[in-house]
Amino acid sequence: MGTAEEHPKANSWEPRIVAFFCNWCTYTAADLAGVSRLRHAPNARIIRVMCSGRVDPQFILDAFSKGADGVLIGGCHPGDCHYMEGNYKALRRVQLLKRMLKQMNIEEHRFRIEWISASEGERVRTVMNEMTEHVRKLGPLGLPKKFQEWDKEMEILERTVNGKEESVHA
Amino acid sequence: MHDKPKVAFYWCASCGGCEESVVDLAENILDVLAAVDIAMWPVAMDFKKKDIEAMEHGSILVSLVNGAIRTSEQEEMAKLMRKKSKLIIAYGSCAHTGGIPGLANQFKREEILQYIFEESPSTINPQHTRPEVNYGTNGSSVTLPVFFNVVRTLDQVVDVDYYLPGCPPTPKLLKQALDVLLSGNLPVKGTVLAPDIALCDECPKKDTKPSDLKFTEFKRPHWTTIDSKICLLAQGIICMGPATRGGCEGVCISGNMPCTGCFGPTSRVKDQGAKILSALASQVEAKDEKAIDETLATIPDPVGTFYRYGLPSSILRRKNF
Amino acid sequence: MKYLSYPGCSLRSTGRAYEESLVAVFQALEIQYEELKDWNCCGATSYVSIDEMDAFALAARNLALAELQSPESTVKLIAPCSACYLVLSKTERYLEDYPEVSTNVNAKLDKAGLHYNGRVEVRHPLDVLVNDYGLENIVKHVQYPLKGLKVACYYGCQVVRPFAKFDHSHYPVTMDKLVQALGAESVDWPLKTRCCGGSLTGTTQEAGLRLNRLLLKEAQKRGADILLTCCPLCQHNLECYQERINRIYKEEIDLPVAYFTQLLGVALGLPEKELGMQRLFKKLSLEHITHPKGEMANAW
Amino acid sequence: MHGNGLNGSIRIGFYVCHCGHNIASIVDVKAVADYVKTLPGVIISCEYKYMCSDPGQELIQKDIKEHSLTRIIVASCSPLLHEHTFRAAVEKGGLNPYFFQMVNIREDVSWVHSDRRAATEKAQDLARAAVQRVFHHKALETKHVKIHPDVLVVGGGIAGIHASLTLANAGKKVYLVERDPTIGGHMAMFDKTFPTLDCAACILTPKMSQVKNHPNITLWTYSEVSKVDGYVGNYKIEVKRKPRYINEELCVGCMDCIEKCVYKEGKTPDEFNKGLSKRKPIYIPFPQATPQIVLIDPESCIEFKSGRCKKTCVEACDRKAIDFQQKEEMKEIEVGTIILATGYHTFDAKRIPFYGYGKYPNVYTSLEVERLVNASGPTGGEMILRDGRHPKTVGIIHCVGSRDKNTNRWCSRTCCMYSLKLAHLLKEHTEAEVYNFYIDIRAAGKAYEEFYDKLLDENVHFIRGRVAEVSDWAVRPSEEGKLIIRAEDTMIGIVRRIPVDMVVLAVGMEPQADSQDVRRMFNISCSTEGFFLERHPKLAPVDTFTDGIFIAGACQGPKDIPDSVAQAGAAAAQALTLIDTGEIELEPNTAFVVQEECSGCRTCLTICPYNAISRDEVKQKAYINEALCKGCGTCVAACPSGSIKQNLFEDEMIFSEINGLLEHTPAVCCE
Repeated sequence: MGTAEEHPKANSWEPRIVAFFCNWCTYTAADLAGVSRLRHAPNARIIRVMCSGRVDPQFILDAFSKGADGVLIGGCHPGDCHYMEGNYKALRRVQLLKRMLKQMNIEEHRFRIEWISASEGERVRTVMNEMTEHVRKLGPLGLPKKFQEWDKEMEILERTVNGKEESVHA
Repeated sequence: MHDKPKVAFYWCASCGGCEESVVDLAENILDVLAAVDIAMWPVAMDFKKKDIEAMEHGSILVSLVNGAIRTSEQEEMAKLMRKKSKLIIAYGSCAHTGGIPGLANQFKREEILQYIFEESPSTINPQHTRPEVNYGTNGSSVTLPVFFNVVRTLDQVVDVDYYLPGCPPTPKLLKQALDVLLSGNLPVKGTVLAPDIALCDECPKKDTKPSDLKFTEFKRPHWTTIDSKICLLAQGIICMGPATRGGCEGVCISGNMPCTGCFGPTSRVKDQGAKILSALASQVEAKDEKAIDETLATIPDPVGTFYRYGLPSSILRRKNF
Repeated sequence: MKYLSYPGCSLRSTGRAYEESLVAVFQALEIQYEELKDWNCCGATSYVSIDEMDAFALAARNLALAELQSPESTVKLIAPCSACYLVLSKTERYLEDYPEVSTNVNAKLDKAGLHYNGRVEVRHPLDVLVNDYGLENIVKHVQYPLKGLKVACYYGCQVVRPFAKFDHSHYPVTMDKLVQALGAESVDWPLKTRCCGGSLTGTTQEAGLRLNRLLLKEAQKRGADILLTCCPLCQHNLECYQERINRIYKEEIDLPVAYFTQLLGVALGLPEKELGMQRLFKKLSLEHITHPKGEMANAW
Repeated sequence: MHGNGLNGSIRIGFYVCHCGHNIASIVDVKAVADYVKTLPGVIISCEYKYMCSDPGQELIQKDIKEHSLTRIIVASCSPLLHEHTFRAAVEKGGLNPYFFQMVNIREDVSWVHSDRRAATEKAQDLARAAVQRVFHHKALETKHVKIHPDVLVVGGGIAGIHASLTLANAGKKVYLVERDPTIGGHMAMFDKTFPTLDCAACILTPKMSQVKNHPNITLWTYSEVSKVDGYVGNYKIEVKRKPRYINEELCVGCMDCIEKCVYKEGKTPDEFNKGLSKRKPIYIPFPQATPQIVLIDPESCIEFKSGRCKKTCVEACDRKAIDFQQKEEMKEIEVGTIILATGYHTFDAKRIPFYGYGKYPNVYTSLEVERLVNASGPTGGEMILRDGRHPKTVGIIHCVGSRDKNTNRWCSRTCCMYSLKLAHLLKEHTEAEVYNFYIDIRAAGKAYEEFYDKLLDENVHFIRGRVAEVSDWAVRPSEEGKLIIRAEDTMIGIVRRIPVDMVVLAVGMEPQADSQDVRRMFNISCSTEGFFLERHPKLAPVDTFTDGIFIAGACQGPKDIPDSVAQAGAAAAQALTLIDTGEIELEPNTAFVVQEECSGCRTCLTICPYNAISRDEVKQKAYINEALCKGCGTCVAACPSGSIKQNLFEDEMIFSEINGLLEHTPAVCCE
């Protein structure tokens, strides 16, 4: 159905997405997507947590820093949280984190929170596909590589010994 | 008579306050000086790089290096100190977590140079003169250090044994650290030489924090009349205390200003800013997106607020370009 | 709030009475509006089946112009003709729902230095009067309550289908509520959205008239004094072929057919000329419609 | 990298399951096993056809012993399905069950992807994450909670009645709470039941009185559950008992008061008869109502409206049961398990205006017709239409509010059969011509198809086509005064106009209007259309995602009486299983505060939804009450100094999962 189903191009860059799904709604919905054989983009890797409220903003930053190109949080709809209000806490953290990520120039579409109830298998597919496409359009975030470059600034400098400073920073 | 153990200080990207803080030891400094020989102390004594280079590897017992790493000279010196010292202590916030100079990681190198050398209100530079690494005239040449793209913490450049946090570290912590190091009873490598518990534990206003705090807005200290008896968070002022390692004994809070986080996170936390962000956001009262955003909009500069001393050591380290 | 209006070609030809009465009513009710400057054909009729993207672009030009002309965050564009209303609504919807349409159309608009940002909401005047202005406010302005008048409200096919933006797609009631508020009785009949014959009256007339006849006959049978429409083509079809239908089918149809804005104007006490009454072929006797003070209504 | 000082003792066994072809056809299981073998800490890595089978589980147990494994990972289906199975197997093998980790490569991989290379790569990433995660796993103790033996049943329709009786007969104490003044639900309104045509009342009323008289059942009608607290085994329930203005202990149901009411005739539409008759302000819903206790409707009672009634009812009551001062009463009970049997709502036919319900008097809903044909109904079983006529032709329109994307997409499952039944009854009562307009006849059920055959023999007409409109638009003299049904007869491909005297709308079944509020109160989920969501559509059809709460009857989805009864029995059996086991294992995923690390900042106190965190005022530290903690982990994420940990979901575990997922992209060795 969707155009974003599978992208089996060998050796080409593929978006890597880390998804934190709450046990009761979104993880169950992902299971339902499976049972219903709703094929979707294979780019996300799910980490199951009991509640979207368990998702520590550190996890999101850590995922980016380890090479994720996008991070997705899935929780129960507002008012439907299995733990009453965990999803509201997730929402508030996400909104503040989004402000911070904006300052840090990490594109908005790389980080998304979605409410997906246990019965919305179809929605899992849609969100996975959409997210993959959004991130694909943005291209790789590539933080690990950037960290390496920063740490090697001196080395590169030493290699270009004396006098060609501008080329280093070009 | 044995040689006294050698201690060195060095000064990278920092304000100089750390170096001066050594003097805050007051009369205790005499005990220290009696126990050690100073091998280097740029703010106070006239030693040169060549003096250090001449020393044998590992001949300095401990070097207290303050400041972040911003230039090639700082990296070179840090590496030199590392070679010559048995122990390296990252001294103060800048060396430990990046400090105030680390906030420059929100800008490109070119943006910074442009501002400093051309745009700042106090600059007149019609020729657009910029520092150059090599400058030769009349047969002689001058070399300036290279200004890096990124500000790094000391441990992102050289292996660090211990950390003394703070902007600057308090004399009490410095004294304790020196005593421990000189005693030879070394703690586990990588230890931050301050209590591993958040500041609230020793906060003088601890008892006035309510257990049902909900935020509807965040206030900025300079726009608010602060009640000196009550927890600052309870007054809607962002205090980093809950996410910041204790050990300073609440000096800012006693001065009626909120903690801004200079001691860095506890050992369990990877990213101090993310943690305080999580804690504060969790306690926002609003439930719908728009109302939440209205509350959060009262924090105009999240990075500057939550990562004031820790941007280079945070998970993201630097603004993404 | 200020509306923009998009008259379209019909209101400048066969449907002049519609525009005249609409303008008069809006003025009387002090509804602020201005005409969309430099508007062009909505692209109704057959354009869509020849080149869909060009057709969307043609319609979208009007939407883009509307955005330029109005500072409102949501630009409310009134399209009185049902065909214009449908085509513009459809364009608005497609541009919002299908990014590929929006990209394509904007590329075309770009050549004319235009861009559509999705700020326009296409509205039908019936919707604006009843739902924005409100029946309770209209009632305050009624001078001549239409007591004793039986009205068959006819919506036609396009205002509620396929986009039921302000009423039920099979059984709309907005116009009925309006005429009831004016004091008239609305005839309950199940043919409110049945085909009026559309353009068949001009092509395969026999088929067109057959459909046309069913509507007129049923409305008359149910005692309607007048049939009201909100579409220039419906009005034309239903009013102009009555003689021919009577001749061919041996019927005795004699039913005035007017725009809902005209009857509203009568109730508001507006002059006949301003409401374009002289343009109607079938006159309605309004002798019994009187002002509370006893004056007769001055229209018709 | 995995330096937690435990490296020496981490010996991982990794097992990847083929699940027949379910996984192996998309994921290169051998490549996964081979890859995992290269990871640090992994001692055994192998593939097997069905890991959940006995030999699969035994394989794990054998390897634990032979290779001194200390961590087990199985890559197979969803943990929601088999985590329990494998934890038990691991425990049987002599290892703490929480040293186990499951990797979902079926629901999350093979079933949702079709590219073998990408699927295999994803499975390897997920496996690597699990390998890194188990380094941080800790031995935990399973928590057990006692199950209170009493049961709450919500809803007194046939499903609630059957569940209550089953439990009560097994010796359990049951609280049955019903919102209406009587139990019986929709079934009590029906005339006959399909396909056997036995009288609904005859089979239902004996069960209703059994409920009333059962020593183990506390029946609270005209009552609603207002608050639910606690967790499996230990629910605290608050029930609101609305005032009937009658002392239930004293009323014997003689109904003298009703007769003596100052109203000689009823003035209020009778709810039970769907408004086809009128009742008085003091009334009983129907003669066999259970409990047999009258009630007063304050909306229509003169005494309540003006305070100036002669109160002839009070005079008439020998037992002085009438109490105008009665107030709402709150009851608090403790139960261990809950069965929700809150039933359904019929589709509001007015939502389809072109079928004319509410406009043409002779258009009826099926439920109204049930009352009309019923001997104790408003007309005594005589088919008299609203306009006084007897119908000579009747049209029954199927799928009103079902199988229609404009209203409800689902099939209501019962309408075909009850329409056939009504066709039979209408023919029997009136000898009218009966037309059924249907999309498909769905007669799946024991003796259902045979019943359809029988109707065909009874000369009932069947027209296959969805009705476009019901109107009074007569175009020929024979149609005058009739209702005209227009529909395409798809069998012959023409549009037909059929004039009838009476139209019956076979309205579909919908979730109760307040189903969302109810499920929030009980903390369960709804499927998209609003029916309560079962834990598994095949294997756990009466369980919910909340332990100890079961669902039965049409609140879970449209169903007929036999299915509702069967489900009610199943729900009762599930509750009994829990009660008789006496206790239930709980996930030990609770959070705890590391005391020496806590600064006492109180952040966690403000955000715990269960008030499980309190502050030790002496030590000035936070403390989590394990019994109250439900394990969401919100406080862990919020703790600004990282001093709260959640069992099974510690920060290190999740960080290592993130690291494992992203560490590197393995070289895929797909064929």
